[in-house]
Amino acid sequence: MNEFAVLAQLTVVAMVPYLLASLGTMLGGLAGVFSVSQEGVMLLGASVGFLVSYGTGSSTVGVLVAAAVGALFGFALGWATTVLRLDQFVVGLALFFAATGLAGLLYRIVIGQTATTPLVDTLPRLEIPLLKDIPLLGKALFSHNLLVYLAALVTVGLWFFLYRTRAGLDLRSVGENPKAADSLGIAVVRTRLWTTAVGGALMGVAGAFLPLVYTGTFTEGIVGGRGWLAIALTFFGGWRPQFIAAGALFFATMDVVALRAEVSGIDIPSQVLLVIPYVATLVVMVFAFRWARVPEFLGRNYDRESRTG
Amino acid sequence: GGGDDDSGDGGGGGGGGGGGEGTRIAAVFSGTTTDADYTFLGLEALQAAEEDHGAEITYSESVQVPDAERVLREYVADGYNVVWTHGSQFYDATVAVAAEAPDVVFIAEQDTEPADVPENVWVLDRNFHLAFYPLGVLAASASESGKIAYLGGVTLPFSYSEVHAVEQALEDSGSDATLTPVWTGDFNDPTKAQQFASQLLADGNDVVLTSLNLGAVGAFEAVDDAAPGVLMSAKYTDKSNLSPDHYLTSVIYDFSVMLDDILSSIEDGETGGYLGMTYEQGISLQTPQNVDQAVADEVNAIVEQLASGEIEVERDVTPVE
Amino acid sequence: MTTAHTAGSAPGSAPGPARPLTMTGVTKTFGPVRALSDADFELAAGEVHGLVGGNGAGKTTLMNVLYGLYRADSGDIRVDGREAHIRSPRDAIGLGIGMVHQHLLQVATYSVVENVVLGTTEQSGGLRAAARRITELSDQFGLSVDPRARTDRLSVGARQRVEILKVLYRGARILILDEPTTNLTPQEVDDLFASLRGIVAEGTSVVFISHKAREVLAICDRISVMRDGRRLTTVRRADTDATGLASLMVGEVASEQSSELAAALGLAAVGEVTAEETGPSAQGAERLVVGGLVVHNDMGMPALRGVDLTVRAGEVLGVAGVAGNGQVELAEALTGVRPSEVGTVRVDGSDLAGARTRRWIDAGVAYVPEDRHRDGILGAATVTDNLLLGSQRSGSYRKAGLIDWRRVREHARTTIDRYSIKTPGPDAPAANLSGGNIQRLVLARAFDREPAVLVLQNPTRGLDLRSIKFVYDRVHEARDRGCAVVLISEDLDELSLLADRMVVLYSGEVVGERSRGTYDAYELGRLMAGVREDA
Amino acid sequence: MTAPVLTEPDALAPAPPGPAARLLRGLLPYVLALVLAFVVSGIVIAALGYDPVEAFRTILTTSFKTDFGFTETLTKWVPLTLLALGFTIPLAVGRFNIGGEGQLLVGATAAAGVGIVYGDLPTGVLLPLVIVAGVLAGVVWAGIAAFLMGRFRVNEILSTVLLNFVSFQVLDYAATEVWSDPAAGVAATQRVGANAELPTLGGPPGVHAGLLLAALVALATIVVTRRTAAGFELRAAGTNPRAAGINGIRVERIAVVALIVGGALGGLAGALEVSGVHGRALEGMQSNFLLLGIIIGLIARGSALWVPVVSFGIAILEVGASSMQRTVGVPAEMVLIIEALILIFLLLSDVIAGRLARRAA
Ligand SMILES: Nc1ncnc2c1ncn2[C@@H]1O[C@H](COP(=O)(O)OP(=O)(O)OP(=O)(O)O)[C@@H](O)[C@H]1O
Ligand SMILES: Nc1ncnc2c1ncn2[C@@H]1O[C@H](COP(=O)(O)OP(=O)(O)OP(=O)(O)O)[C@@H](O)[C@H]1O
Ligand SMILES: [Mg+2]
Ligand SMILES: [Mg+2]
Repeated sequence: MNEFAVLAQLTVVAMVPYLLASLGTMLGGLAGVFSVSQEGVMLLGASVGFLVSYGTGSSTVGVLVAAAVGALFGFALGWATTVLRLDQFVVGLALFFAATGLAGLLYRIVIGQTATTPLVDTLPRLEIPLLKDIPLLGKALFSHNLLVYLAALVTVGLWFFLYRTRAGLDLRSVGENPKAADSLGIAVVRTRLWTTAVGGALMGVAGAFLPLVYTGTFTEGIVGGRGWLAIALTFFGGWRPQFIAAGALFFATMDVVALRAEVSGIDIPSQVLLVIPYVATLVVMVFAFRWARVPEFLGRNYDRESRTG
Repeated sequence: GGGDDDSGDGGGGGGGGGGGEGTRIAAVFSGTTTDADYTFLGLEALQAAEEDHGAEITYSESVQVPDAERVLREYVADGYNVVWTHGSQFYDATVAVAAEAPDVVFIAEQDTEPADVPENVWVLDRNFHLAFYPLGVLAASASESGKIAYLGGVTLPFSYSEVHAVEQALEDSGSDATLTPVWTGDFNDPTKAQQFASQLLADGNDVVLTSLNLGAVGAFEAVDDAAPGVLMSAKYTDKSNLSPDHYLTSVIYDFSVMLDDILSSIEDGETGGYLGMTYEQGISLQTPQNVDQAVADEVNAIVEQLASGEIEVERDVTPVE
Repeated sequence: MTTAHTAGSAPGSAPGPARPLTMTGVTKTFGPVRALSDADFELAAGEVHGLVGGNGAGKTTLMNVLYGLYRADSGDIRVDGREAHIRSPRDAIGLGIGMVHQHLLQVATYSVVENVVLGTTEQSGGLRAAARRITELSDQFGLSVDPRARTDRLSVGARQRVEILKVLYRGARILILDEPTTNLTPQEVDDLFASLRGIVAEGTSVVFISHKAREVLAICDRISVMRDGRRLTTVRRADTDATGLASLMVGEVASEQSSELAAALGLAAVGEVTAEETGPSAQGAERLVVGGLVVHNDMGMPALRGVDLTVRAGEVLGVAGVAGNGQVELAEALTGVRPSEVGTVRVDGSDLAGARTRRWIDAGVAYVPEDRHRDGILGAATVTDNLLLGSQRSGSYRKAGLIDWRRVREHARTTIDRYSIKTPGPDAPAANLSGGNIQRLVLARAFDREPAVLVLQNPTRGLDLRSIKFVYDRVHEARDRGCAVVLISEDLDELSLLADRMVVLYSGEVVGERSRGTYDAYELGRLMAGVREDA
Repeated sequence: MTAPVLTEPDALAPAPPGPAARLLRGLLPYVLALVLAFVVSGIVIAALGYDPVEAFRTILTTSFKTDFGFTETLTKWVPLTLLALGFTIPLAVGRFNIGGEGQLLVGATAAAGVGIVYGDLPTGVLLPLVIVAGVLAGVVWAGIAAFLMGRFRVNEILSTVLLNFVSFQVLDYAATEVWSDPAAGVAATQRVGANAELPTLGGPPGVHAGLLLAALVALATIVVTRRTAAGFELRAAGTNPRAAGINGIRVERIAVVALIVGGALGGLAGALEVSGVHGRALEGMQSNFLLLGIIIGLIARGSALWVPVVSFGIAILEVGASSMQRTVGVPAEMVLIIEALILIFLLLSDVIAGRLARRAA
């Protein structure tokens, strides 16, 4: 494999957790619920994904359970902010704390103190015949584990659903003007509940991706701020799947390129190289007025009878 | 106190400082005891002390540096007479609290021989530069491409000393291999470590010496599907299970012998001092794997020379590049 | 003469099949406010039922309860004689109820079609087919609108038409129209009424809420009057006339048949007002002089293309025109809210163009914006806060450099009294007030500054008769004090009544000017439609 | 996204009933919520096999029965309050400053830099210099986000989050390359000159004098937000930017200034941590102050008056909860879960308060 193909392949893998978590954030956000528990839910997804894979020997089951747990947390956010109308930010942070605590606690209960790190097999690569032989990009794009393809599928699927179907049109109206949506019989609460749940599931899978692809095991710091970055990338992508994907790709590329520069022994302090992805993203945002917008009602709870909402 | 049954339960403590005769040890850890790494080593040492010295033990996990002083004071107030901070990041806090509590013996870790140590503080020097010297020798003989990488976390002085020690080893063994030191910015981010390691391997490095905590698992995952002959080393604990086919070795740290030594000294009335970890005491090199026996033997000889003081490794903390 | 019937024995209740709708004993409170107390309402098959009453009488609340937007504290709703449990608009829609809401409820970033199809399920043909259907409906009901246009780029009038189209698209057996005509032109109102008759003929029953007696009399078969959260009475159209209805709506016999009230009722035809009724002759100094004003709209397109105006002290200048011809931009440019590209705006001699809004306010420019909810008030803030807004740096509310809240509160109390603002208290959130009271609040704030120049846009939209009279009185007061008043309105009756002089705005230009006594509805209408005088 | 509604009804126009009675009525639901939170987390703790009574005794006594606990609580109160205010001030105009962490870190780095480089200056000069350096660094850091927001409409959540990540490297660079302390064992700068350190109040162990400065800042914020025209404009701009603009308030400028003020407070927190607590800038010194600060700001519903109070409560909780580990052996992760529970129940108090109000009406 030539160097470009290697870097491209690393980039594709690197963008997946950001992409999934950002899409999850976006989905709830398009219905108006702004989650800030990504970092915790991802950690919990990583913990559960690893533990279940470890226990059952099946990474598929691990991913599914991680998705389910993520969905549960997403649903909790949706429920607390719609039915009880608690502040989205605080509930999100509380869930972040709870998920973070639970992630470590579950690992402690199941694995406990060990001298050697327990491991699972990381997800195998599935090469797509023919496509993988395309020159230059074939290996980079079509030699990946199932979750990478799944992420691509989710991106396209969400785009189609949100912008090409009636249900998607209805969904987005909930985050733009819930009162208008409500007055037309669109179930605001139900929409928010399922979008936050599915969004949480995506975050859970994004978390499970880390142990199942990168490390084969769970560690406390495995998410390392990627959840918070997912929030930034969702804004970067203007809460639309295609731009979020582009943003995740951009960020991952910068990340990989910066690592590449450091690895090549370039004479620049590592700290300078490590900030490249963040600074580059900020710089690009200067041009983002072209695409970035935020759902009108993002972060606000809807109270049908309130005029001050 | 720990969540497990073995460890003494700190609850209900609070007896006066000089009350009981028995040793009551409290440890402060920066990570969780489930890390199979540095914190776990601390727990092992603690449990050994319980076993061998009949000490009552307790510990706090995931203590952040800014919280350390308070946690230490709490242990002092609860009447613990030996307080151990496991990790050099707690050194300052330990010295500060030690000055307030002259009756309590503190054990702090460091990577130098510090000055102005209070009477009641034991300093444990981890001597990472000593530990890494044989890795350099090993890398020199194991590398076929002549490209060796060092994968660290944060650019701390001890990390620089490790790099310089490896450089010295390369020089001493007449190797002309190049050493590429790289830092991920975090000892505990395995994902970053995986990405760095992948790139290091893609760049043609065939021996990677890691100096990470939890990040190491990511680095080993990256090497797992590398070509045969590509090797990676670890630190602190045996990590051969992470990637048996590409595992080189690990510099094993054993804190129980150190703690045992210090506790014995304390029982003898020595409340403070300096104790450096060496290949004689506390550090050992795991038998190298995936290399020829000749190479392994050569390195063992080096280790013996280190232990006997025949080879001196300079502690050079000047920044790399 | 009006024959009023008390509740329960509504006239014209035909025996036979169950009523499409009966509501009884409906009570609804919002915190301290009792919006409905034991209200009832009954709708006969195939009728247009007018629902009138002052601002805050509970009309909207009652209909929102029916539509499932508000949950009543108690009460009983029967549709076709069967008890209906309406917990959400979805339930209401399921029962064949449709509602045009008093305030625009649209997704601003969606196109017209997208807004219309929201929440409907049928898929065949997708948006293309829906757009065709909308075009058909537009033609049929005289509600012209481009189905592809983005909603937030439309004029208020067009958006109002979209609201009606939304309901027509779905079809309904019970159709609630909550002040649907506020933003429509007279021609559009006529078209709508013609179509409503068609709908009714097909078996739909309609509830029609309006403050305009003329409209109510024109379309309704029966009229219910609400006051203080209950239905006061119901009358048959045949049994009442304008005066009778007005007195019921206002709540007292309209003894003084002042021209204001007549205009308020929408009865005074343009031109009927004679020159004698002018206020003090407009010969004061030039207070507001606008020269060559060019202003862009939100999309950066020119909305005013070189406007010249002069308003003297003690003069009311009316600006007529169909919505969307640059009125909003004019109002905002005259008040320093929107920057002008070219041109001067002199207030008492000094050119303010380009200056910050703050300086305009300090120069004595006051603004009563058209959209009072969006632009007029801090909805979630208290009435007191809202009365202070804009004067927070004024010396009269300061003590030792800090805001003297005691003084502010005192002032708020007196203002609430003086302007008869109906509020649970000075600490109530402003958004909870009824439309008329919000307008009083906005006016109170504007007049408090004793303005040199007063710019009002559609100041009586959605207001009840009392409130309209109140607004007119305040405008007269300002004029008498020597203020230069610019009244931008789409209501020709209102303009004829108040304006000393009238200009017509078309496509960002002044296309004609008339002075009092020479107003001619037909001619003005032609100007407003863009037929040039020289053409 | 717009800010939560941030009215301060009592600040503007107190209703007739006595202030004490209203305070009591206002506090009741919160007290109820706390009790409920303790009951539920007690059940969880017991279910995991630990002693809940002892656990709660720890939380309640650590801060009040022990000197170091009380000291630690006050010490934590300083950055928590400053970061909470740094969050709520921009929040009043509907802007979310998620960058407190970065502002604190660059503030600390700058303060430490000055304290090291000019370590020999006399206290009277050096100390103010150190604090001003921290504040200025915070201003610059938030200023980047504010500039991008004001000039290019870059969402401030995005920019402040990204800048946090950059700040880690800024500190790391200063602590490992510029003023590195080889003996620290973490990425940490050398110690600042003794003259750059704040005097200690009371003790030992005592609290650094930055406490007074923070209290002063909190007081000033209360006065400014509640009693001045600028504060009124801040809230007006947040409640309805359009109406505020029409009434002469320069909303964009206020938003930019508010974000910068938020940054200044973050920077100040960093400087105080350096010259009052650590005597240096070091990795991890930001602790979880940012998240807790946000939580404090939101629980206090943006009210500058309540921030210091809530902040004190959270400081007690933080100090006490981590001591539970020591006294009853509750694992570290459990502490997070208990905090989450307490948060949720505090929020629920709003619901309870609403119910009570409705019943009263
Ligand atoms: N079936 C559908 N249901 C709901 N919304 C749809 C549907 N189809 C399209 N849309 C929405 O309408 C917008 C335009 O739709 P569409 O592409 O169908 O228009 P069009 O009439 O085909 O115009 P053009 O051919 O110019 O693209 C899309 O962005 C999408 O949001
Ligand atoms: N969501 C709400 N929250 C609080 N108060 C409300 C709410 N809706 C209505 N009210 C109050 O209830 C009363 C009735 O209001 P409603 O809107 O039904 O009046 P209306 O008859 O429709 O008036 P208008 O002619 O101004 O539209 C008013 O005092 C109003 O302030
Ligand atoms: Mg109404
Ligand atoms: Mg098309």
